[in-house]
Amino acid sequence: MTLLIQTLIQGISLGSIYALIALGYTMVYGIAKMLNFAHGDVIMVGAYTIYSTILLAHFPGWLGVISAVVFCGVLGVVIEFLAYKPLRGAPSLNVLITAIGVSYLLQNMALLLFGGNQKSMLPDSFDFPDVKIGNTGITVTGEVIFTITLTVVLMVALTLFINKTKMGKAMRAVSEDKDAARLMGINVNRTISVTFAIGSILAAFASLCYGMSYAYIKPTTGSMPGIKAFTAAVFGGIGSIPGAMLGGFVIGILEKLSSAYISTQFTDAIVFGVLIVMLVVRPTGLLGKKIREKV
Amino acid sequence: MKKIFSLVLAVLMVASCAVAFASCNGGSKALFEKDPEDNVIVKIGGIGPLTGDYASYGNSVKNGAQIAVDMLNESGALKGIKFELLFEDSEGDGTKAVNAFGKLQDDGMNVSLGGVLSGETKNIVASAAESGILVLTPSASAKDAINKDNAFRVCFNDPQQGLYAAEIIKEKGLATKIALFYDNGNDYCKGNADTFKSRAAELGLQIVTEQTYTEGSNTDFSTQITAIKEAGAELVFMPIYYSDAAKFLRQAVDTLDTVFFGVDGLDGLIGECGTEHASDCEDVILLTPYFADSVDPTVKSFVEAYEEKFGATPDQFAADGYDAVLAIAEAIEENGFTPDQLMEITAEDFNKKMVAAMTKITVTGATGVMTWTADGETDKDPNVLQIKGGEYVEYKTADAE
Amino acid sequence: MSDRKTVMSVNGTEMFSPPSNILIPTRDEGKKPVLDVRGLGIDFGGLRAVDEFTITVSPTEISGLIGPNGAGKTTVFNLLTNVYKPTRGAILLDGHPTAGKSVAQVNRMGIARTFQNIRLFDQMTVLDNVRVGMSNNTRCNFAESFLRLPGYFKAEKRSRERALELLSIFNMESEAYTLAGNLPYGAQRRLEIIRALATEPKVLLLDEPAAGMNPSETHALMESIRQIRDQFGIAIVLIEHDMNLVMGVCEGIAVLNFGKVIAKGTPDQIKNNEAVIEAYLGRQEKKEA
Amino acid sequence: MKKFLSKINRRDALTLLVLVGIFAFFFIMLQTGAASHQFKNMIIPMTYYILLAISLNLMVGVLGELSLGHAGFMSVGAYTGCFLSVMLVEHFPDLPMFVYLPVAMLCGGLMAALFGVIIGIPALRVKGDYLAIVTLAFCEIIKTVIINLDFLGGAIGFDTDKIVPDRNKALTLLPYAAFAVIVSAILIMNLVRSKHGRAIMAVRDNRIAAEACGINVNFYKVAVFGIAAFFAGVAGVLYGHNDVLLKSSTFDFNMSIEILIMVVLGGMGSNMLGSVIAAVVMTALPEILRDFSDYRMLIYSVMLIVIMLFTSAPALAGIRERLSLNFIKDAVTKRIAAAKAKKANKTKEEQK
Repeated sequence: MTLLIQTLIQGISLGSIYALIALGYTMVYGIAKMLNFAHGDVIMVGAYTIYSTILLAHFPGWLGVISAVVFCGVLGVVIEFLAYKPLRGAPSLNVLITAIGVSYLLQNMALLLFGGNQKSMLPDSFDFPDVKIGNTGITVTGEVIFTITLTVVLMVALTLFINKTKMGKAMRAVSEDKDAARLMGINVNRTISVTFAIGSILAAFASLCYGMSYAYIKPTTGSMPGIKAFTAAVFGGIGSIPGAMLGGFVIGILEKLSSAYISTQFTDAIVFGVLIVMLVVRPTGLLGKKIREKV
Repeated sequence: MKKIFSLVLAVLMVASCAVAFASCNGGSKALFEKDPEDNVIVKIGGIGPLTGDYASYGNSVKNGAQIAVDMLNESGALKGIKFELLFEDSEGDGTKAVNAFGKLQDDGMNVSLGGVLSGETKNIVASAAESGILVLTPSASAKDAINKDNAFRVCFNDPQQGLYAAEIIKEKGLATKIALFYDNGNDYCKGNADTFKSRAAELGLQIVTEQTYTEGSNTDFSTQITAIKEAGAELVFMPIYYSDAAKFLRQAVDTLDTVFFGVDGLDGLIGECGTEHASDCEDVILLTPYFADSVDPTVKSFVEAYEEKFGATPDQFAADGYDAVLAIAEAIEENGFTPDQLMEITAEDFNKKMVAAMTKITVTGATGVMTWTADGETDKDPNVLQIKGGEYVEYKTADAE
Repeated sequence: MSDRKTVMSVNGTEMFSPPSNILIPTRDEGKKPVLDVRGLGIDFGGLRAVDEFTITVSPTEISGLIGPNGAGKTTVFNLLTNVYKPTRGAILLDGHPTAGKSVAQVNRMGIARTFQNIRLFDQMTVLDNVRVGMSNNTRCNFAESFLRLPGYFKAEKRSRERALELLSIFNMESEAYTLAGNLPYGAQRRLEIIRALATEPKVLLLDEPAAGMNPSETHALMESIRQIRDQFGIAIVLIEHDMNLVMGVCEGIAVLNFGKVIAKGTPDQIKNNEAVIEAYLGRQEKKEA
Repeated sequence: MKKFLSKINRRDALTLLVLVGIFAFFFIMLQTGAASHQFKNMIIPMTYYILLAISLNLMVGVLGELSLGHAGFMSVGAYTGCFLSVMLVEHFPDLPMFVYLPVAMLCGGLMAALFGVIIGIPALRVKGDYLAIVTLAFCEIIKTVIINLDFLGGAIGFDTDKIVPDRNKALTLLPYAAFAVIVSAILIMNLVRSKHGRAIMAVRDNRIAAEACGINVNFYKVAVFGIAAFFAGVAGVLYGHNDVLLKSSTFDFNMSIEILIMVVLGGMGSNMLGSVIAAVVMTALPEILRDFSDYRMLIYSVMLIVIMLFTSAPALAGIRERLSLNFIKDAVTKRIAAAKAKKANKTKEEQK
């Protein structure tokens, strides 16, 4: 029982990180209808920004995090402007390849700037005290609590933003029908830019959580969480924001459960196997819109 | 539009073929070239992952080898002979490593440093068999990575270390209940773990749990840690690289109060944990022929030069790269090649003589005093070290203290 | 319309009671209906999108399906082609039930259709579009295709010739090698019909064939529709809003409103049917009030 | 000859011509010893990448289903074929290569095709980007499973060293590789230009209309997965025989992406020439860039982005048109169309 609860908590924590990243994938997909494969590498950029501001330039912690958030947000907009905007209207696969090019570019730039050795991302001052729950023998690390709390706060904020603000409404409108939104006087380009910025900002927060839990970063740090989060976004139904959150948690918990109870060797195979089965049963993900083709 | 692009591509293709074609007609007749000061240049060709997931290993080897080349050239140990290091990126992929090997051959490589990883080295060794060029890999540890006569290695092979580790644990009475923890998708880790397992069984050590991870899931070890705790292990044997070990320890030290025991992949752990997480690696025991804090003069001068040039402490890979170059220089000296001889020698002769010299030489390098057997394996003593207060010290059992 | 008289049909099928108001052109007298639809219905959620839809179509009849927007006309076509699985009722094609068959199988049984929003294979040539329609009538297995055995050349030659022949009937052979997506609108509509004909159907369903056409084009289309019936000897069911076309070409008409057939009959009968006028124009009293 | 040529599509003829040209060039370079070592080592990889690109184009360009798991099929083929070859070589040391290598290719291809069909079945329900994820997931599963199969070498890798003698491996393998690639290309192009190929493209362009034309969409989807996987498997066998060590981690997502880049750059669709050329160029490009040492991959990624922007940005259509000698293209298309129309008229008249 202790093991189960411990595993679940770990799964939620891992799932939180996936969910934060998956939100970026899903929002961009919902609005720009493209798979932004460079999104995983934005996490890596965020991590290196935190690393260089806090550990190299000795900024105070909060300032380092803010600068990472700002830098990632700007980076997201810049990438969109330089690499994706010119391709609006081009076949989606071509945009996908460009995104992969951007991903390579970010990785190799980080490699040139910081070298291939992994770096410890945060100073020890970022350690939070562990919490022991009664006499159950369950220990929850401070990082896990922080990660889950941050994720919940961000998700609530995002949900409010999307449902309550004018820009949020514009985003929903653009994702429904770009042309109709344009006719209604919505600035589509700006809306897409904002979406990229928000996705990247979430990625920056994800990189903070990642660094707190796993400490070490290197130029390829973003790719595997990126793919897992992408999987999570699809699992939940790509384009659906609650879906991405749910998908992230499900994948995280699934991963932890299968490695705890079945096999650490086959964890990936099990997670991906469940994904395939799930997609066969529900071809548009857990919360994805069922698209009925009009004949 | 497709057609246009095809056109552009076609032009590129012709250009690429032309480049490939041109590069083969450029070489001069002699095996060696001379620099403006009339020194004969021996070109050492290294290959390793300089980009991608394993970039740190490749860069370490490259830098270590560069230090050796610089030192040899400065000291003028070999009269009239200078060394040049050529290093190509393999991205950690066997096929690309073979391409890189071809590129180095075209650039007039005289001795090969093989590859950094085992898989790529095996491909390079197969590719090198045709010309018979001496291949001395710094760090490819898989048993059959050097399965040809002209291939040697600086590091231990995987089975050797697993074997030693089991014996030392038994000998020093470190533990009887052991947990294994390693990267199941990595040949180095798997090779070590496998021999450790069989040797441990022979010695009556009990493996209580075997926890693995893969490259794709090497960030979150919480389930493995929980399982090790549940199994009641007294010692965790982790034949993994320091980068993963640092991550593992970061998560494990709070939960596990076991002994942590590793092999030479753990060297570099102190630097990895840095000042931020120095306590993570406290008391870790490792089996390694090299450690950066050694008082040995060879090691000291290497570490100093490396730190000065690259601003980082050299790890095991760097030391292996350094030693490989030293061994090559030693082999040239063993043959007593003079610059004039070198300018006349044929490639075939040179390669044969270099390979033959390998089993005769003794090299004192950063990883110890080495000799080689005909099957390419090195013979050197591992040190049993423990990390204490952010430094490596020789391991002493509690009784000895 | 003088070549046709209205008769009560005597239906030999024992499964169903004979319908009371089938219109059979003189030339089809004594022949069994090619399409026999009984009590067809489908629910979307709680909504009865189509209910109690019953018609019969004789082998060379041109019939029309009309009704206000949202009446369920296209849904009927989707039911006839098994795109939607009917909740109730049965469809008999030449006496064979189509229940449980896939869309493709229904096509092979003999029902071909066009689409309200044109669905061509845009990236393929006009000729290839037609040849796709002929897929099931072209004998050429995988081995023959992979290895270009004699069977392949024979099949290719036959299908090319047949496709060109079909195109030439509609004066489109000069466009044979144009990409379908690049055709003008009217030509795309025509191509859809040709492609449907290429599947060698017994019943051709045309979904708003005249949509977006000007009066002269519509007139030409009317001629084509008759020509198709005469030349191919098949039954045609069309959905259309253009009353000139419907009244001009159809021999029998069914009027659909809110998923139910409110009237059936000859064009003249439909023109004067109170219920139809009401459905289209609203209740007379209201209008006067 | 003229009659023969008239029976094959002009584009296919050009593709074949280019393929034969490429292989002739390779062969001459190897035979005369004119090839640089680097180039020599790239030859076999180029051939299997050509095959991979063509087969992926069949799936992505002709069927219109995005696959991110092509490397998975390749690994199935590689492991099956190499396992068989190793067995054959061990038990029948005298068996000549022209017996066991084709057998290995065939079996590797068939096993991959089997997996292709298995993964094609979810494709019946799952569409678009969701399907891309299914293929990716499948590729990851294969990778994980093979790592844990000890008889296939597990993490240490499967040793294929003894199958092909080391000496001049490229020259030894080239005839087999050339044969495999040319035959595969012919088979694939033949398929595309048949009624089956038209049916497959119809599924791509408009699934609903294809169904309404009596085409069994499900059958064709599964069939194309099987066929494309077969050829990917054959390419995998070539890969395994050229390398000396098979590691399942090689066949990952990144490798699938590499192949996809070739297909997209070469232009998707029924014309395979683009895929062939892109495969050669994209295999050579990182090698040519070696002279930039540390900046190599950076330059590669920038080039990739710039090429994509240049070839597909709608805003640059005008510039592309001006640069691309479009008038020649137009003239050629018009002439072809005119010739065909004339021929069509003639047949019509003959019939009359």
